[in-house]
Amino acid sequence: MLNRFRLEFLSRPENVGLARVTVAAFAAQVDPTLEELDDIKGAVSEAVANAIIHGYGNSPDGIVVVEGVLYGDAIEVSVEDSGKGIENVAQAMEPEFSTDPERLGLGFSFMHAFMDSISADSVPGRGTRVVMRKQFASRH
Amino acid sequence: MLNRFRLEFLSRPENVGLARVTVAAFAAQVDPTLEELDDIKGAVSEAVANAIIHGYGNSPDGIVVVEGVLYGDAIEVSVEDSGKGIENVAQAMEPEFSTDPERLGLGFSFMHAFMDSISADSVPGRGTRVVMRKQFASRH
Amino acid sequence: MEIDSVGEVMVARLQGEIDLKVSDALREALDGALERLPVRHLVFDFECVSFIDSTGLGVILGRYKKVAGAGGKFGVTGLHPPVRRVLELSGILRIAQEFNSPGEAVRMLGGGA
Amino acid sequence: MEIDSVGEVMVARLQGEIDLKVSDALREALDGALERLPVRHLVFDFECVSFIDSTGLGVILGRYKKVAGAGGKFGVTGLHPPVRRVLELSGILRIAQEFNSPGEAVRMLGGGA
Ligand SMILES: Nc1ncnc2c1ncn2[C@@H]1O[C@H](COP(=O)(O)OP(=O)(O)O)[C@@H](O)[C@H]1O
Ligand SMILES: Nc1ncnc2c1ncn2[C@@H]1O[C@H](COP(=O)(O)OP(=O)(O)O)[C@@H](O)[C@H]1O
Repeated sequence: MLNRFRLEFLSRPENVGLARVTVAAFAAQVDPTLEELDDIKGAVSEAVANAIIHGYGNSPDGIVVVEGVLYGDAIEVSVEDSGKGIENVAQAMEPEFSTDPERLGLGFSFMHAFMDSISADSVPGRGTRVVMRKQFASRH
Repeated sequence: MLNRFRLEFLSRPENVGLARVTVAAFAAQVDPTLEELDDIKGAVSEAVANAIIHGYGNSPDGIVVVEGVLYGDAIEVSVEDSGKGIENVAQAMEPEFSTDPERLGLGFSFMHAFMDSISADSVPGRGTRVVMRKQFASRH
Repeated sequence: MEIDSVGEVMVARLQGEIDLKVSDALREALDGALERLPVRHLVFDFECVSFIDSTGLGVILGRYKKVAGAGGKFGVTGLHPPVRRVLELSGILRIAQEFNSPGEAVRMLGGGA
Repeated sequence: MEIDSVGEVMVARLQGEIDLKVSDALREALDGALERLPVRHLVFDFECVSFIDSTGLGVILGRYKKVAGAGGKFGVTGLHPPVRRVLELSGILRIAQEFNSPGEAVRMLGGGA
């Protein structure tokens, strides 16, 4: 483990960007490529938006926790809420599945595409924790 | 209170920048002037560097906690370590006082200059918490 | 965001990072313009967009669906790599026509007027 | 960082954000150059510096103190507002001479050679 951080913030729309900036600045410490950085920002955006929209139903007073761990050649990012949870995680992860007709149902698909692995733990009524990992291309 | 966050990270030199970026992205939510943003970044840099250098004696495994609260027209930022603490806070705050001959002793002076108010609570052997507040010029 | 219309084509020039923070305001601005302006086709100019996530894409696709029923077409332009990436992933690049500039989009979709 | 020397003047072109992260490496690079090069005067070019804190200023002032004993002079150039601010606050702008360019600094401190 090279480094780690934990960021807690309120479930407000403007904090999606805060999470993105913090994770990007953290990941930048190991000199990723621009594309790797864009992928990480994209994945964080999806997971944090989900915590706010689905986890807390857009109520602004929930707490979202983002943690990052840097290894020499990989980053692990987790996003956690104490919101309503997911009844069926496998179904939630299916492309184009959404419980909100206004949304695309592509959040988890994007996380999969951007990162090398992703897993979600959820307890209905208690909350959700998504853990994502990305390997950096070695350029050294 | 408009918004708040809490960021915890290891006492490593590269995390001074992480703290700066996070606080700046947070403060940017209320559209401060560039100068206000520079001031806030400067103050955070001084306080976090002190936590790492003095609080933890440059050991990389301490935890530094930065918290931010945004009000409509002001920001409060605190920086906390669980390091060695300060015996005499009043003396520590004097311009050019430093316990390290290699340093300028200007960290607290800069924090004073950059922010509208600053206070430090410290318990020797337990740690230090610096709280700083800055009012934004109203431009609305 | 700036919205222009030329004939039946509306061009929305998006800006910055398009995520949950701006999605409600974006949806309202686009829906307002669609009600106000006698347009059929929708063009999104991403030249000044550095980031967009699935929340932002949902707003855009939703507006396209509103005009699609009446035979409206969907154009995009100015795609920087991170934006192109998610437009591809989402399948939007299979639905939308990509143009080299907003001007080209207007000419092609507007029927060369 | 790039270090050039012209006659008795050493010019250090600093880069980026100068804080605790880079201060050790900066100190070593400057001390190494001061040992290697037969210079008396020290010029810091801040043109590419967007941020510096008291840790960074300490490294710079410490290097100046090394040459000051032998009558060395201290020049700065390329000060963007946030850098100028802390150079003022720290009193460095009262000790150092400010120049419009590294070239000017070299001409003035080097005695017009
Ligand atoms: N943090 C969460 N808390 C509760 N439900 C969630 C959370 N994240 C995802 N979900 C559920 O999983 C579904 C699929 O998520 P996703 O693929 O991101 O698509 P979308 O956000 O567009 O609905 C959501 O519609 C929601 O029902
Ligand atoms: N977080 C801290 N933990 C322990 N001691 C501290 C801390 N912050 C400041 N100090 C003490 O206060 C002194 C003055 O701090 P400062 O004005 O920032 O100057 P400098 O960092 O250059 O020494 C330091 O030399 C140190 O002894």
